[in-house]
Amino acid sequence: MADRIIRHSDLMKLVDEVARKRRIIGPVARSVPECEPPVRYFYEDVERADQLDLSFRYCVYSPKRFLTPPSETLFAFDQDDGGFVAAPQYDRRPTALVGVHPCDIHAIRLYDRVFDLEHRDEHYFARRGATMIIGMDCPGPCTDGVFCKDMGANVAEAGFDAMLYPLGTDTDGDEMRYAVMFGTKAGREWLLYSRQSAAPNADDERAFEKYQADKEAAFSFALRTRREDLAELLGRSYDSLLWDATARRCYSCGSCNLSCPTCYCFDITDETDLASGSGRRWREWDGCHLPEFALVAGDHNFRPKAASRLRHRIYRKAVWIQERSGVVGCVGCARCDRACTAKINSVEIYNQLAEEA
Amino acid sequence: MTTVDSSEREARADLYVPMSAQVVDVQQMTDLEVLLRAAFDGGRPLDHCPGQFVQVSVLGVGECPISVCSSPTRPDYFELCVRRVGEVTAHIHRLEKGSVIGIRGPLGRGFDVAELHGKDILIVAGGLGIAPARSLIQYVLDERQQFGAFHLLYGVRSPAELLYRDDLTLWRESPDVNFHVTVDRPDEQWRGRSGVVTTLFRELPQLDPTETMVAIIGPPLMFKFAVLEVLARRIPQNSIYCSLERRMKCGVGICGHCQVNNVYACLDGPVFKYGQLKALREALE
Amino acid sequence: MKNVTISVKHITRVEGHGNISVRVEDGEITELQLAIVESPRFFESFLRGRHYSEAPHIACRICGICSVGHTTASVNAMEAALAIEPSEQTVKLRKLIMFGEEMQSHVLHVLFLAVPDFLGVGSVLPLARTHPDVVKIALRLKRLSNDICGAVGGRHIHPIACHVGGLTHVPRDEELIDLKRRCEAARSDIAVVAETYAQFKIPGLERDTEYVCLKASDNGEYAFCSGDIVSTKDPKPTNVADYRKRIIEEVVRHSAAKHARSPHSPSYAVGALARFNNNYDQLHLAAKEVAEGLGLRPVNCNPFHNNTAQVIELVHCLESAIELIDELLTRGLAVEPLRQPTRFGQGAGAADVPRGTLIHDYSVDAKGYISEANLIIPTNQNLANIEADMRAYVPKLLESGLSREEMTLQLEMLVRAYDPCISCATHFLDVKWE
Amino acid sequence: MMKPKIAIFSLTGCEGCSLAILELEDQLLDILQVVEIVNFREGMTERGWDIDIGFVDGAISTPEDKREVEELRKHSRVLVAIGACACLGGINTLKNHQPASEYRAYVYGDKAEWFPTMDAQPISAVVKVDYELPGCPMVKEEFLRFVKCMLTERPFRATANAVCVECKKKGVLCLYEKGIICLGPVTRGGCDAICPAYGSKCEGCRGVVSDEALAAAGVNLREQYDVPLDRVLADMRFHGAYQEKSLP
Ligand SMILES: Cc1cc2nc3c(=O)[nH]c(=O)nc-3n(C[C@H](O)[C@H](O)[C@H](O)COP(=O)(O)OP(=O)(O)OC[C@H]3O[C@@H](n4cnc5c(N)ncnc54)[C@H](O)[C@@H]3O)c2cc1C
Ligand code: SF4
Ligand code: SF4
Ligand code: SF4
Repeated sequence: MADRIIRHSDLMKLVDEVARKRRIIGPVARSVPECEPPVRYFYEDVERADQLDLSFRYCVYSPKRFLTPPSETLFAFDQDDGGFVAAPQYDRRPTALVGVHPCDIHAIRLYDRVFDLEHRDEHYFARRGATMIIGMDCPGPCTDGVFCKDMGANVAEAGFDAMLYPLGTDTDGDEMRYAVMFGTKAGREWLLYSRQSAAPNADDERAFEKYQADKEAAFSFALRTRREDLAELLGRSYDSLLWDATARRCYSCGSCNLSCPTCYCFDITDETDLASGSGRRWREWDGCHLPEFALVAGDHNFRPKAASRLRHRIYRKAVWIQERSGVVGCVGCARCDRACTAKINSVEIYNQLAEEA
Repeated sequence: MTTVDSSEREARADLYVPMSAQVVDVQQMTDLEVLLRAAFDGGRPLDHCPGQFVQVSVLGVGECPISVCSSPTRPDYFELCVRRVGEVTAHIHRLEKGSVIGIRGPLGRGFDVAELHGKDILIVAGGLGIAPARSLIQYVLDERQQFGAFHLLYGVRSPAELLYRDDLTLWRESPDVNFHVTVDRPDEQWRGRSGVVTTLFRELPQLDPTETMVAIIGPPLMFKFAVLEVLARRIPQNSIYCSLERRMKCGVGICGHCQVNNVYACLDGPVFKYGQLKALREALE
Repeated sequence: MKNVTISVKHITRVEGHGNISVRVEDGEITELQLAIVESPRFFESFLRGRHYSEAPHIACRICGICSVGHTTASVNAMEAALAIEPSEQTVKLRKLIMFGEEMQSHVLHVLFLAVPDFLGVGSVLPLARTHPDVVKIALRLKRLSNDICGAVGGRHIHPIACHVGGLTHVPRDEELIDLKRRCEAARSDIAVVAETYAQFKIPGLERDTEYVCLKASDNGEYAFCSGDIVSTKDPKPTNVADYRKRIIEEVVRHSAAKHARSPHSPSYAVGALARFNNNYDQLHLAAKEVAEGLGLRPVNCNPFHNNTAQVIELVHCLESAIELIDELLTRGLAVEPLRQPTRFGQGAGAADVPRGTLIHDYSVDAKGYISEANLIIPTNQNLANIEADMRAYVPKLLESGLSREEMTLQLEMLVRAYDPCISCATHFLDVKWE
Repeated sequence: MMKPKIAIFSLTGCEGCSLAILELEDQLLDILQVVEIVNFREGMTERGWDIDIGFVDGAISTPEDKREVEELRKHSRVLVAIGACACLGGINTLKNHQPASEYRAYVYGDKAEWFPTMDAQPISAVVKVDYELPGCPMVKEEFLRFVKCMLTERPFRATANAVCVECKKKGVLCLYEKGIICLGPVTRGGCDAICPAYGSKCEGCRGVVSDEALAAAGVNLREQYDVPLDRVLADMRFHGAYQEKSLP
């Protein structure tokens, strides 16, 4: 059962309303004449709803940079001979992420867990707490190569404030209508009392049911192994020759890590001003595929070879993160696969391992 | 009562902001190792467990994980033994009495002292491994009546690398510990034993496999050989402790650097049981 | 003074390595040279065999200071060779980046390299203490002009987005709005520069000189990005394709850079003063006002006034940039695909870069690889003229009874006034360690 | 602390790297507070020879360059190569792939003998270099970071990561998606991926990131892409990053 029904133009009005209080981040079309189709979508800051393009299929990168940015100051410090003062820095700008697909919502749910597993990372939660998430469901696979259904991430039941389901265009016009589900009180308050949205009638309910059924049919499995069996599969594959065979192509460029919505490893660095003793400590995205990720003083590298790093990433995504956090560690968005200029493909890896086994 | 303004409160609550501590004593132990004694302002104890570590900050340079090498039974201060190997450790070596450092922690999982109570204890330390071992050694000695027999084996490559020389004299003379030390490559002055640390196992009496707990702390190769000696004496895998070093940044199980297969050295360790490590293919490679 | 020898190894505050040597015996100049001692760089040679698309990115590496200028001349030439008609948006953005280029180069030259002479110090560094406001203005103006280049090309030194056939990037509206605001704010900075400059005593040296530059045929703009070759001695425009009719290059022994002459004069000058002298009518009104204030009128034949012309062009570029940004904001920008060659052949193209008319000439083979390249560099074109000026100046200096040091400084200033870019002119090194 | 004495020199190159220092407009005055510039021909008349840190841009391409850099080494406690030319030989090395007689005659005709030249080389081929700040031009932010490290007596480390890392951090659309063979995966980062960010492929101006990456490129370009290897090889030679005749 849908909670509300809303038309596109009304949704845009409501987003503009939100924009008065929050920064809006959502899919923006960028023209790329060399590509087919000649457009790619990116999550970007916008000022008005009409800058968004909610008809987007997928965004090249996930919205993770708005929750844990590529680089962020942890704290600023001042020091003199007598000691130091450190002031942690938090970004609490009210924000709304609009148009987040189920896979990325799952990834954010993972972050919500891992940044608060044994220790709570206030820098993440400062942003997260100030962020409203308006999801956008996918009626079908957004692009080739995704395996979100395998990872159970093509549907999101929670992790959003409100979720939009594009039911299709009106019978009388050409305007998109969305069914809406509330995920939180904030989402409910945003929509419920606005005159722009309506309670669903019987037709709407039927349309929503049909939407769900069509969606179910539109997604297929890409892996030969069920997600539940990946742990077992990988358990048997630690010594497979596939790691070396595949990794001879690996540049160790880290594109897979950095474009992955569930990767959250980081490095920490200090920086001081030229003249004074003040400065800052900041963190930035890191990745387990990068050559020096496990390097320590004395030049010992605990994962010196691309093959060991590739294996580590795959195990982490498929098994280890979930073991620890209880939330699936890969959402099947295939961004890693698309980002890899060596065309190393995780679906292929899983399937080849399954074949070997 | 002092009032704490909001930014200070935030700083205290923040995972990444170090607390300031004062260096109250500095002792250059060898060319490479310095022993710092530090204390928090107002005498607050570190409240650690033997085997735990802290993240030491030199602001503007960086942070690095260092084991606490003194025992929590001596709560007025805590000690750090730091080998100069790189950027942060080089700056730690420049600290003087009165310098202020940043401390986060205690972090990680140390030795389960409750489990050790009432048991015979064997500690095998190689090289810099004596640093984390020392907090346990001191603990056992300070709480001597809680433990059964106490054996301590320590090996280094050359006499010049011996750490805690004052302690060594103390331990050698103490009736509380059966202490043996060896060097791989003796020099002219060296009067003690020579050979790798595993040769010291000959000095041990028969160990009771059900009543003995073992801690082996040192470089991976030494660990491998020592563990064989211990297993040969039928000590169960879960009675053997060791400590892992990995690259660490956050120290609290988020940044990913110290992961060893599916465990985090900073959170699930650095002290592990051998039984647990055995399953970790990356741990002993 | 009857016998004087002046030898300056590595003239400072010019781009690249150049030496001056003058010998006067019995009041007669027996030797006078501006030797260009940079390493020869062979760009023309190694452009051959490279893909046509690389030409601007290779050519810009001739010189860090005028890399935008080389890029522009290079794309012009290559598009002529490949019969590519750039889009209107491309043309406008290229104009904008060239305004940035002219401004940054002139700021650098007038305020960092030349002004210390007028204030009697060795570099801009001591000025940071004595004239901090001037230095701050200089830095601000330089930053602004670099940022104009950056917004279009990605960076000022070796711009990235400028390619044969168009640009791979367009500035965002917010960037343009911000630049415009800063340009407007810079008006007062430039006014200070002009006022400061007005106080300097410009040495007097008038010598009948031919001034060569581009002149826009089409829309009558003050020419930087395109145009025909004209001169004060021969105002009839010559198409750039026929540049060899107007510019005759030859190799001389004391210079890794070639020298040039025209059909009308054994030497000629290019650069800001040349453009001022030929294109005065097209100057922005605001720039004309400043010219009046500084007392400069075409045709002026004092080479030291090249600096004055640069100050005037600074105003012109700033005002024109503001107008152009408005235009761009109104029409809106979007990334366009690079336009593709419609043939492979030979073509020449030019730009009037800060130091003068720069011509690139390429031939491209049927597979798209460069088979011939010829580059005519402004500094090369000026070298013979600088020597001629020195020849005229030395007797005057001797008459005025200056010390050897003062005479040396005057000659260095003369060379610097041309703002020679010796890297561009090509190289060969002569190092003596005193 | 004493102000370190800094000198900036140019050999065969475009002097863009020296200029890049002047383009640190916002920090220039601060830098001048903490260092003393004793020799910088492009910007000043004074010349001093007691040098703590000597920066050199440009490649070695004449016997004179070689002599000069040897002198510089003697006078500088720390010698730093700045820019692709000094670190890799740079664009100048393009001529190395042609016979000398040919490239000389093409520019100077029968007068070629007047102008001595030799194959272009990075300065590390002639003298010991303490640090390298590659790039065409040098990345001025990296220069600033380097100066800070020197002032605070910290070792300077260049990133071991490929350009792709910074490209992804910036959220740039990978050029491979446009069918362009970008050199990012084999090139040392530190440039903030400025070329991909402005829509152009990485030209490799910071040098090859590692032998492993290079080996992977060899495999991928042969097995995964349908591209003429000569073209890629030519690209990799653009800044002298890779001089071999074929890919590994
Ligand atoms: C749990 C634990 C306890 C340790 N206890 C001690 C001790 O008691 N005494 C001692 O001298 N050393 C100890 N080490 C090792 C010590 O942390 C490293 O020698 C130190 O981090 C090197 O830092 P650096 O900046 O001097 O070296 P650099 O090579 O300059 O390293 C730069 C950064 O890399 C990381 N790094 C490099 N090596 C290591 C490493 N081995 N472990 C973790 N991170 C590393 C750090 O983040 C460091 O800041 C311990 C390490 C761990 C993990
Ligand atoms: S993106 Fe591909 S080439 Fe790059 S590190 Fe990941 S697996 Fe390796
Ligand atoms: S591992 Fe790959 S498919 Fe899985 S979430 Fe990350 S980018 Fe997406
Ligand atoms: S554009 Fe180039 S640098 Fe950026 S990710 Fe792609 S290959 Fe790497």
